[in-house]
Amino acid sequence: MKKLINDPTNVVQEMLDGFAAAHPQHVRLLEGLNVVVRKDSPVKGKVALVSGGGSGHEPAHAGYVGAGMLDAACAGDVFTSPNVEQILAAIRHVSGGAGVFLIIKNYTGDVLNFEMAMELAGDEGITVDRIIVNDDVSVEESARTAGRRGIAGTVFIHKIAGARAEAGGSLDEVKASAELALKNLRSMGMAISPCTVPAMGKPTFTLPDGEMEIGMGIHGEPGIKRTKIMSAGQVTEILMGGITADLPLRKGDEVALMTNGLGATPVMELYIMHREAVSLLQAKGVKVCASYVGEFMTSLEMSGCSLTVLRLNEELKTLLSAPSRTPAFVQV
Amino acid sequence: MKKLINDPTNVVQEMLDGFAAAHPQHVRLLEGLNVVVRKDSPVKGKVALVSGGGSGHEPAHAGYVGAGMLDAACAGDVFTSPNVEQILAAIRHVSGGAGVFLIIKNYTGDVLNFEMAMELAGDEGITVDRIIVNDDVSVEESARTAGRRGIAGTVFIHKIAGARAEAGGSLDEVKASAELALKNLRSMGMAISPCTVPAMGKPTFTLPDGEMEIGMGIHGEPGIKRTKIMSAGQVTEILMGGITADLPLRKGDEVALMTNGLGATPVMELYIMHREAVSLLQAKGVKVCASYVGEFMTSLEMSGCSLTVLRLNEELKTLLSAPSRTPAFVQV
Amino acid sequence: MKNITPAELVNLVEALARTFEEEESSLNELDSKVGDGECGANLRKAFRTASVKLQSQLPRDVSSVIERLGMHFITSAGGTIGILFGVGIHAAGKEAAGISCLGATDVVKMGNAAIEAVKVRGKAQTGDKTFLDALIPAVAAFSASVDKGTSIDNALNDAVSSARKGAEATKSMVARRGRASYLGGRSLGHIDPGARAFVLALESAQKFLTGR
Amino acid sequence: MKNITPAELVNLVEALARTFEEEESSLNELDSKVGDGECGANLRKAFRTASVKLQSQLPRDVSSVIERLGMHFITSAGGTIGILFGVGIHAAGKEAAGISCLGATDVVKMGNAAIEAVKVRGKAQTGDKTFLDALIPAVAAFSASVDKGTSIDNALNDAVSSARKGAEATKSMVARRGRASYLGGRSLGHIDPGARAFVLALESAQKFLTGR
Ligand SMILES: Nc1ncnc2c1ncn2[C@@H]1O[C@H](COP(=O)(O)OP(=O)(O)O)[C@@H](O)[C@H]1O
Ligand SMILES: Nc1ncnc2c1ncn2[C@@H]1O[C@H](COP(=O)(O)OP(=O)(O)O)[C@@H](O)[C@H]1O
Ligand SMILES: [Mg+2]
Ligand SMILES: [Mg+2]
Ligand SMILES: [Mg+2]
Ligand SMILES: [Mg+2]
Repeated sequence: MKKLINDPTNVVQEMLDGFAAAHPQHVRLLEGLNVVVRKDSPVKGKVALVSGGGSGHEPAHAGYVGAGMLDAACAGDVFTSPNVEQILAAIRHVSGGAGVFLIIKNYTGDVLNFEMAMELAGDEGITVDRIIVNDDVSVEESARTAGRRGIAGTVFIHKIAGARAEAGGSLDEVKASAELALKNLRSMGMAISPCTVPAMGKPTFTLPDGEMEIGMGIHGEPGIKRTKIMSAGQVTEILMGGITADLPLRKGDEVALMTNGLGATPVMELYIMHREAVSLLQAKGVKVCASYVGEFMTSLEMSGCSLTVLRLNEELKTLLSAPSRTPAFVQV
Repeated sequence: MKKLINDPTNVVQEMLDGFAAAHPQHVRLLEGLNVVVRKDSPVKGKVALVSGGGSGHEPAHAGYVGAGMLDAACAGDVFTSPNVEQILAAIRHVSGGAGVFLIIKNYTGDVLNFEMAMELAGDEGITVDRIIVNDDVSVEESARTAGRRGIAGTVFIHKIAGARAEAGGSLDEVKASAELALKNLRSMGMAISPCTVPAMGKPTFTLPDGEMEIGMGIHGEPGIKRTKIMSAGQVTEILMGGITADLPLRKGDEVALMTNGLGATPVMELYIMHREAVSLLQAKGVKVCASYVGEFMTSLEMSGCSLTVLRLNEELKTLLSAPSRTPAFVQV
Repeated sequence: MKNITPAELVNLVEALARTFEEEESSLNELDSKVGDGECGANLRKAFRTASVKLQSQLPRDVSSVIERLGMHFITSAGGTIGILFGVGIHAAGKEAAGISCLGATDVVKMGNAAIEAVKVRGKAQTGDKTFLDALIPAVAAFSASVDKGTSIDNALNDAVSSARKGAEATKSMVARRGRASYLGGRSLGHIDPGARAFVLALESAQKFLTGR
Repeated sequence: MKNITPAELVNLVEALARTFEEEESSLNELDSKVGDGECGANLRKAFRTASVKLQSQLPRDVSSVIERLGMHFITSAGGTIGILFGVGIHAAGKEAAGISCLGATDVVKMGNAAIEAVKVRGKAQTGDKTFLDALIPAVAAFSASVDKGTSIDNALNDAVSSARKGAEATKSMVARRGRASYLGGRSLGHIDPGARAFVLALESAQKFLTGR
């Protein structure tokens, strides 16, 4: 294992220390809890947004804490859901009296821990609601699985819900906007090389030269199938094919498009993928109104990328383009 | 070679297409030239800033084209300086009557091509001046080398010179601010894994398990020495040691600190490195006024990072914190 | 088998903590085949911190040791296996409330309470390739042994061997819950890490209890 | 050796373009040892585009073919080797201006003009481990042969073998210019890719010229 770290069991804490040291204008840490909160939290009268998940997805979620997006991000161990204590502490801390909204990626561990914290917070008299994000089309939607995963599209939920909350929306309104976005949100990813959980010390799987995985999650887990490596154009067709099979797009539709790197993919390649994705959409007569290219939701040093499409209406367009000032998402 | 690309000989063109498609609010392309210019260029009466270099360093330099930074970026082939035609076309296009300022990284090829274009533009009556950025302390400063390389610190020069130009500074003033910044700028990098030039198809060097290179450039070239892999803390000591040996910092000094990923380093590791760097500086009584953590000047999918220190005075602080709106550097 | 005291139970947790320290990487390895490679790390940390916490303040009775252990897992383990083990342990502890001397039938009740609680929270069933596929047969075997009137030692033996068989059987199951379910048919051929973890815990407990 | 026509010169450039297509990866490989692995790619592209450009509009005389070739390299090759080859070729072309039939002494003058121009632009000297270390001995050997009164074919032969020796000798040089200079002593033991490229160009030219 080759990593720029110190002690493998201490990576999350040290990363958050570095994060807090880098972005004091946006965030601070809740001591000893691996919870990052907005510097000016609690924001009185605003619905507070709490998200989080296992670590290893940086800049998610701490990078989205700040004005216009999240009020708190709970960082679990690498690929391990944060625990109930952390989430409950975050809820208590950021609650500004207008309710707390949880943005949960749909993984068993995250759902169990966040919902348990939600119940306990409710017992304490804090009004809490939540959305469970499941944008990954590569997983079959069926009773035979834990359901679709939440991946990079989650960042759009942070943005949309965050903008609505910042604009003074009520808890119900924030939830409604988040759900509207989720209904119009699809993602799919692939990888050409795996990642290594620091505590484990070796890759979760191996990919022979010349092969790639389609339908990867963001936890180093194997994908849904393995194929020969393909060109950027072919890969984009597969990912965009999966997305549009589930979210039929029509001529004249407007979308936001995110091309997300999983951690080790060069920026150059992300833009090449983005070019392919834009031209596929344009060929359908779909207008790409906003592009996001970069690392938004990673999987340690996995090499690969995901595409996310958010179909827009006027409400979503306004919320998406609203300003935000967070360490990893600055919009004017 | 595992890459998300189509034709290896076409990566730069396709990347720029994707880039232009993603950021129409900031930039456009000069047709057929692989030159990215500010959307509203030429900006009348403003000193125009032109930079560029070989491709493979994304988001450099196109990502810094926009309000408050560059007016144009010329993209050469991967790791190959842009040619004179491109640079001359960029100069002609962005020239707004107040002179053009070239920001050149100190590589033989870049210097030769940019200076040749500068001479030709001068012949055409355009006033052009330039700075040659050489922030990399890992290369010995001596007559026995081509001199120090320009690496990630170049982004600070874009920012400082860009802010001065945006504020209405004359060509001489822009140059003076850039030179002031350069005098206070030092960087040093290291790598734990190499990169592969697409046209070449295999890594420029190999690093056995458990070894790392110190004093890497950003072109996949070997570094100045190879050592056993070390902890983030030890690596930071080496890099920061090289920097401060050349730029002595005193108690009370204020600096900006950039922890730059070379392409495949997880965001998590960058923040761990950043934590180490901040605490080394704090231990010296140096105040870190501004932090930049992420990918600013990469080397394809090289894994590793560089640290850059910019010592600040009031002028540099003001210019660094001025707003900028470019695809890869948004500051409010 | 003699009755267990609260102090012994705390020592048992320490024994479990050691077991999961030794087995961390084998469980991570299993988890990497069908999941994300940190199931062992999760359990190691949860048992270690639990042991430290329990040792710092000894509860009065056995049921509150168990309840507190469960609560610790629920609130501070994070991940999936941590909170679900916690849910099960906590329910078992509640079932034991007020009983000063746990008998074999109490243990059966506790096991069934654990199963129920885990099913409610996690929505998994027998055959979904989770630790329930080791826990359910273990409790059933223990119960059947007790019904036949064998000693608690024998019943525990039966429970362990049924748990082992149950875990082994997850190899031929397609996962329907948790992260492994994303793999569909590709989850076949691998033992469920959670089921294996339950076996390890039970074996460790048996060794501790019979070795007293 | 018979006199060369503008059309033949254009064909020579096409021959060179093919040579660098064949040798691209060997040059990239050499460049990866001491540089950034794209010296071959740079030259392949520069010669290919030059050949296309020259074929599209045949200049009147030999010197303007050479000058235009140099200008093409200067303005459109990019990189280091491209522009510096261009500077040399362009200077050689200027030296040949007005001469309708190039003699051996003209070629010597052209070679020296190229050396001078490259030195001025690139600030490199003999022994700095650049293509000058193949170019300078080649011109010197050619010149010496011509002075001795041998045929142009023989002089060319001498030039090629001196260029080869010069390139080989770069192996034991520590680079002082260009990207390889960053390596310090680690540049030892590798042939300079630019020097090797010059040898390939010269060999290809010889083959073309004698094969007419
Ligand atoms: N819904 C569920 N009900 C019961 N057990 C489950 C469920 N989902 C997962 N598990 C168990 O959890 C184990 C994985 O634990 P862990 O590694 O913590 O999960 P993850 O990393 O996916 O969050 C599985 O091997 C399985 O035994
Ligand atoms: N200052 C110089 N003068 C003459 N030749 C040089 C100089 N610097 C580099 N070269 C030549 O250029 C070659 C490398 O060319 P190229 O790969 O294009 O350079 P880079 O990739 O470093 O820009 C070297 O092998 C050397 O022969
Ligand atoms: Mg996990
Ligand atoms: Mg180069
Ligand atoms: Mg797991
Ligand atoms: Mg080179």
